[in-house]
Amino acid sequence: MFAGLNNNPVSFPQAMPPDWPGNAWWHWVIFTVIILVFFLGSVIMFIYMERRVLAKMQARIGPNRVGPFGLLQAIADAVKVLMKEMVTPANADKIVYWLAPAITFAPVVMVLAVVPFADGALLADLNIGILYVLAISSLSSIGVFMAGWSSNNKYSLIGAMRMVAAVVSYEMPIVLALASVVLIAGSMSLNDIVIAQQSYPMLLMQPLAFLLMFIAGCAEINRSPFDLMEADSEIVAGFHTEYTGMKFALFYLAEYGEAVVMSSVIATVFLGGWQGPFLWPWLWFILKTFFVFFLMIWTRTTLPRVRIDQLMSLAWKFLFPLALINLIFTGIEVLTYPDGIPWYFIFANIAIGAILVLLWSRLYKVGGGRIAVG
Amino acid sequence: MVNFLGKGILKGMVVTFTNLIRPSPTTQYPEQRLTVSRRIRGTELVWSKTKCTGCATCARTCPQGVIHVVTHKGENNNYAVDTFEVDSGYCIHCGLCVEACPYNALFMGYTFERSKYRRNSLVMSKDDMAIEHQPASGYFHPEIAQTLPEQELLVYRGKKK
Amino acid sequence: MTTSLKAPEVVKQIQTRFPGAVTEVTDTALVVDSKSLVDVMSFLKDTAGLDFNYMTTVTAIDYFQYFEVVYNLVSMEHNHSLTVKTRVYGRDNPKLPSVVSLWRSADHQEREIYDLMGITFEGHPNMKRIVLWPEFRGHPQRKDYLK
Amino acid sequence: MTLRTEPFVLNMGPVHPSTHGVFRMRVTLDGEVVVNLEPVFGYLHRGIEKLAEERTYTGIVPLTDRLDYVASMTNNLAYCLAVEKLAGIKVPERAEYLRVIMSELQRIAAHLISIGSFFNDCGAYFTPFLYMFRERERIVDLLEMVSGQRLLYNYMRPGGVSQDIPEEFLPALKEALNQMPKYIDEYERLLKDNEILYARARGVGILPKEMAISIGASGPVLRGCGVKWDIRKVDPYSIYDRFEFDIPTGTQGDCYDRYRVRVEEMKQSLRIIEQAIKQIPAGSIRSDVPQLIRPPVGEAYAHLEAPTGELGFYLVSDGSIAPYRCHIRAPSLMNLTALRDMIVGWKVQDLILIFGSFAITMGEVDR
Repeated sequence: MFAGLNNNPVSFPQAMPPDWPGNAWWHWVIFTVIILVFFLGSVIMFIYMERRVLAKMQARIGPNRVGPFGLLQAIADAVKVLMKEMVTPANADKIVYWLAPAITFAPVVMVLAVVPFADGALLADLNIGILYVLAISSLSSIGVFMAGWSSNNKYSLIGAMRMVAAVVSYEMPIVLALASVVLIAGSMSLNDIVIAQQSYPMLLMQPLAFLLMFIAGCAEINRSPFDLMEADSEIVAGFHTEYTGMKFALFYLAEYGEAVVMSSVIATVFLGGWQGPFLWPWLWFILKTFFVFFLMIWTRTTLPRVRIDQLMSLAWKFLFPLALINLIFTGIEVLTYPDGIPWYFIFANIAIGAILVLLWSRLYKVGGGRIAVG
Repeated sequence: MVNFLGKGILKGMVVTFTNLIRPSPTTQYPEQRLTVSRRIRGTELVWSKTKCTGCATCARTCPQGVIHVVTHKGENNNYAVDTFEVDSGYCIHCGLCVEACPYNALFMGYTFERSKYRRNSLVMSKDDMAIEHQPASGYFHPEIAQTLPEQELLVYRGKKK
Repeated sequence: MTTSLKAPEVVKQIQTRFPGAVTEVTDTALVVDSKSLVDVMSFLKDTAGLDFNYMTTVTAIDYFQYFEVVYNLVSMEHNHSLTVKTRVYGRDNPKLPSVVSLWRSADHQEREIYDLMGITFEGHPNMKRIVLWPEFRGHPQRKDYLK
Repeated sequence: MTLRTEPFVLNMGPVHPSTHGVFRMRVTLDGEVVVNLEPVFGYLHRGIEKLAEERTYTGIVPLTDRLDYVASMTNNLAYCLAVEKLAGIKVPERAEYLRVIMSELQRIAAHLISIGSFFNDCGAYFTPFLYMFRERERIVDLLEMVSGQRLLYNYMRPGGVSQDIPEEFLPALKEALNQMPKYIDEYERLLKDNEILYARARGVGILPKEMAISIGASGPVLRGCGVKWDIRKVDPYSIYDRFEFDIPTGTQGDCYDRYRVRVEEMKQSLRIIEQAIKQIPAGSIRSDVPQLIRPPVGEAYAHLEAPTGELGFYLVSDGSIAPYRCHIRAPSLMNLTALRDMIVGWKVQDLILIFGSFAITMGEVDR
């Protein structure tokens, strides 16, 4: 059924085989189901993993009461939250308030349409896959802004404003970091990018792009240390302060869904997606996704939150120039070796990354930032 | 060593990772219990009927004024205690009454789990506090403290003492 | 060791500048007439050799006939301290000059005295109740409150 | 075209995740920038000063526990010092040492909470906070062993301490002292050099030296500004003149300096305890004090270096069994005087951070 599942050695880069069933109606149905199952399953597992790993890192134990090892904790929470009363603030903009969770949630699932679980095992093999990911994933910020605005709460508004500012700024480094990968792979289709990583993952060839993508990705999906929009110690719960019950659950789901999506995109683009020895391809993909998410949990445990102006300056003064320079270097490499970059450029790229980070560390100033108030 | 942006962050991340591997000091409360201090000032007072003379020193010492003592003249020209009540809802467990009791008739409780459904059932009568029914703590009573098990300390966790 | 200055010696210095300002002297404390309070205080703060630049406490005591307001002054430079008292008579609307202009540490404490004792400090920038709510009637720290 | 904007008022608290209790700040914001701030106190006002006028001198000790509830031992000690000064009570040698050990242990425990909640206000999602609670647990265990409770110890009495330490206390304390430096080291590695913490806390919320003295700031807030003023050194109460320790000071008085001062103070406290364990004599722990103390008519002001700053008790006696007036100089309240000056011009996030760096406890501010 799936020609690619045999994991045959493929030439580089290669379009889908002619018998790929991408146009058959049952393909759409099956993959919609697979994506939904994968999405919900990994969200539940992500919530569980986040709570357990976070707890262990914080010298606690974490949820261990519901089910074996507390595995069913997320489900128990979901049941609880669904039974809650739905409260709509009196002065809220009702329609927008009700629409916001759905608008936040829907784009998150949509991104997974182009992420391959195995060779050729994806819903739609778009040849503009990366562009699609970038375009759709930033849509959910509209929902967040609607939520913040319509709740008629000052904390929500501050959180939503921060969110929009962050997403707009961090699109730029993400695009540039992914562009350098696209240059090397020679295709925007995620499946082709994975195939291009057959001999070594893109992480080795583009270490700096991975770093930038990881940092910017954390900011894009508002994970710590960039979780300004729901900074719990400052603005209570940010944009979803006024949400309860089912609507809150959707936001929660969307938040972790974004983490799933971002982890799977990073795993696909930089860690070689479903490529890997011995195990099934889909298992490799899932393992890599969880590994990326583990890195996110790890940073969340360790780091304090940055300030909003520092968030901006990090994007524009640190990530953006580095991504641009990295893109230029990659372009030169690709132009010099149009038939594939030799493996020893791995070391060159790591060196370039290290030198750039060291250089920018000198230029980048931290601290201070008082604004004179008249 | 070269200084670069993120060095401190990496150092911190090593610390959190070591904690991921290290066993946690948490105790799972209802199943696992730590032995509390021998001098714990537990839930409410424990009262010894035989030792109490009804002098009401405890009632005068209590900063909250929650001890209520009523006596009448007994056979041997002493006080016979009619009522000895403590409103444990107002008790702050400061232990000053135990400290003040000249006849060693008052003790702090050794347990620490107590809750009631009604507020007036928090008022403890003589029988509720009788030393025959309640374990007493070693607060200001070294002779009781010797009989109690030693407190489990976090500093000795995972170590042979 | 913070030495507490002998009040009579300080009084001698004050008397030369402000005769009649000090009404009563004990070993460690001096009582200043409330009219010349700010003058004496700024003298204590700015005179070389005294330099009371740090005020630890302001508090008030209700003696029924009068309120006694106690200022505890410390000099960080010379490491000595002095207690200055002043008295304000009358229970209806007692008034005292504020020393916030000299030491900002009096800010919250004078508000607290106003709140709980009912002494108004004139010249205080923000003379409002601090721990009780604005609609509260009465001043609970007074001895005759609830009597 | 200019965009027409207007500031808006945000009530932070009294129920807010990081106001350290029930504190309210009426903040006027221009976007993210704070343009005005008005602190509102009093949500935890219990009238302890008034309550003290109706209790016996010994009966006030449990009340003082409830001032700065993360540092009960030092509160007890400050009050007992005032009563002893008022009534002229001598304290036995062993009790003095026990008092020093307990109050220094308490200082470490309180600083651990201060630093932990400061990091929590930075947004370091509970990690440092829980690490520090783990170490505080070790200390609280010891204090529980001595006093029987874990938060409100009620251990000191006028004229000494309530009970002698059990025999298993000193070995456990030595074990804890062995372990503490390792853990303090761990916190240093965790966040001391963190770039994000630098960016957030360095140069943020600067309290100038002159203003700090003028507002009567004390404790780590004052020492963070570079003023070497520690009651333990400048006016040694109890037996602090027998110990060797340094006063750590900051340089410019920003949030980072206040955090550093607290960490260094913990190390100094460990030094004091080590010396005290070596010197502690045997003997009685409480001088012969009557049940109902009747001090002579007079007044006394005693102060000490509590974890938050200079905690003072001003007692006036009329010769009866209860004080005529008991005034408490709360360091947290004094430290908050310059809150507006320090916060205006910073952003909402800095507001939380600067406020957190004071490490106030509302029980002490409102009393």
